[in-house]
Amino acid sequence: MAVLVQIEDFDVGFQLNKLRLASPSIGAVVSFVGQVRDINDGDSISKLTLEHYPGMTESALKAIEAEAKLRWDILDSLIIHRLGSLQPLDQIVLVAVVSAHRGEAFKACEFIMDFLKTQAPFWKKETTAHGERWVDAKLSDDLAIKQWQK
Amino acid sequence: MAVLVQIEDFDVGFQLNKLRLASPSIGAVVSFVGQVRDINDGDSISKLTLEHYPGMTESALKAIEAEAKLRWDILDSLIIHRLGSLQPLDQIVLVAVVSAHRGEAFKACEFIMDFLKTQAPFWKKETTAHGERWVDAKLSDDLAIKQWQK
Amino acid sequence: MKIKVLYFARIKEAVNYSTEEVDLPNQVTTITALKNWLALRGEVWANLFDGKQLVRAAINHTLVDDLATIQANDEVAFFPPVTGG
Amino acid sequence: MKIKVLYFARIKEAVNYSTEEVDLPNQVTTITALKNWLALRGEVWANLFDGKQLVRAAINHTLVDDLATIQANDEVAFFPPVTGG
Repeated sequence: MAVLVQIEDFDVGFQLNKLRLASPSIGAVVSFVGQVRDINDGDSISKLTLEHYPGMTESALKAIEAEAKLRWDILDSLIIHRLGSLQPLDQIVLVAVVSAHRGEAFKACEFIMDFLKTQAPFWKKETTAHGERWVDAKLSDDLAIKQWQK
Repeated sequence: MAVLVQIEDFDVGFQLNKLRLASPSIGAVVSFVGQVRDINDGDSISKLTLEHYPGMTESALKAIEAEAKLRWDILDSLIIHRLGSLQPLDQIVLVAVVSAHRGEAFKACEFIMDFLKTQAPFWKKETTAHGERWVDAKLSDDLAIKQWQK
Repeated sequence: MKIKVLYFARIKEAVNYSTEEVDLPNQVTTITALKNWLALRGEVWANLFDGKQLVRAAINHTLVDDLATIQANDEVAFFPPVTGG
Repeated sequence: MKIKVLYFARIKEAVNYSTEEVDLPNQVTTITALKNWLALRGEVWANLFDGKQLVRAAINHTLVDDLATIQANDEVAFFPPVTGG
């Protein structure tokens, strides 16, 4: 269970290998990588700037990981989220979960991403040909949360 | 949409980067890595040997990928499955799916794994302290398929 | 009582503050009361808290709803719905 | 008609064949009929196809059920439930 919030890029292969090689009781590694897309709402994006709430970000992400571990039989998890200035094709976020069997890791990884999207205090500002604009929250992200209600 | 059935190990980081960097319209990369566990059914496993049905394996995996692409709005997918002699902590399988948005990639990746487990002609033989034994199919894998019935 | 108030993203840009220390009157003890009190500062502040846009609040790094109680030395934050990931 | 029959995993070990060419009598045109015909070969074969263990079948690389029809030159395979991944 680890959380990293950083400006630097991350090496997905290295991180996934480190997680899975930690124990031979791990049978499943499920991961999500988010990438900056070149078009949003019909406009070309030249830059994406990520702001966050230092302190709250880390505690929100740790709380999401802890909730995932309560709900599913997972062995470890990792969240890396980047800050600052990014471009299309840059990696934004990695969520990885390891477990004995695949079903638990799939659910926990998607759960963490869905909650990260709606609970972790990050905000994106896009630079387009028309200038800068803050990205609006998506209704689809609020709806994604509903599938996890107990 | 690619399928590789091979004895050699694979580099997850390289494969995931290749998939996501192919297009800036990709926003989500979901992957599953299966690892050989050290214990199965209460016995220590020293070796796992994978047999398959050449020809049918490839066509079964391609059919599963094609079905995933019909059902969800995904941009590409990759399946790598190893053959031959493996040990605990070795990678067995990689399934990776890329899409614009995360929900589609999560579903398609889990779908591909669930169908691979029940449809692709691979068989595992374990070596334990008591000798060799074929691994039995799991009821839980048959049940996992049911969630995808239309 | 004294508290710290933080603003983020488009709200930070609207009010042109990122952090401030404020000394609240006695009757301001909830997020709703704090919003109403800040709205008295002028048009920008009144528009921000008029209910037409979603303004999320956190107390001491925890998301809260408008009825949450504020205590002395709390760190209160206002921000738009989050858009990470 | 002539067909090719393949065996895999524990079934291959049980019958001690991996591949064979067989010439089927006229009435053997389905997977069920083929199983019954092969079962006449002796105890090992009879036990394999007595219905107490799951034996999957494929024709030309496609999983089929026992009612599937076999045609000349088909590649038929028998194997236990799969355990990859």
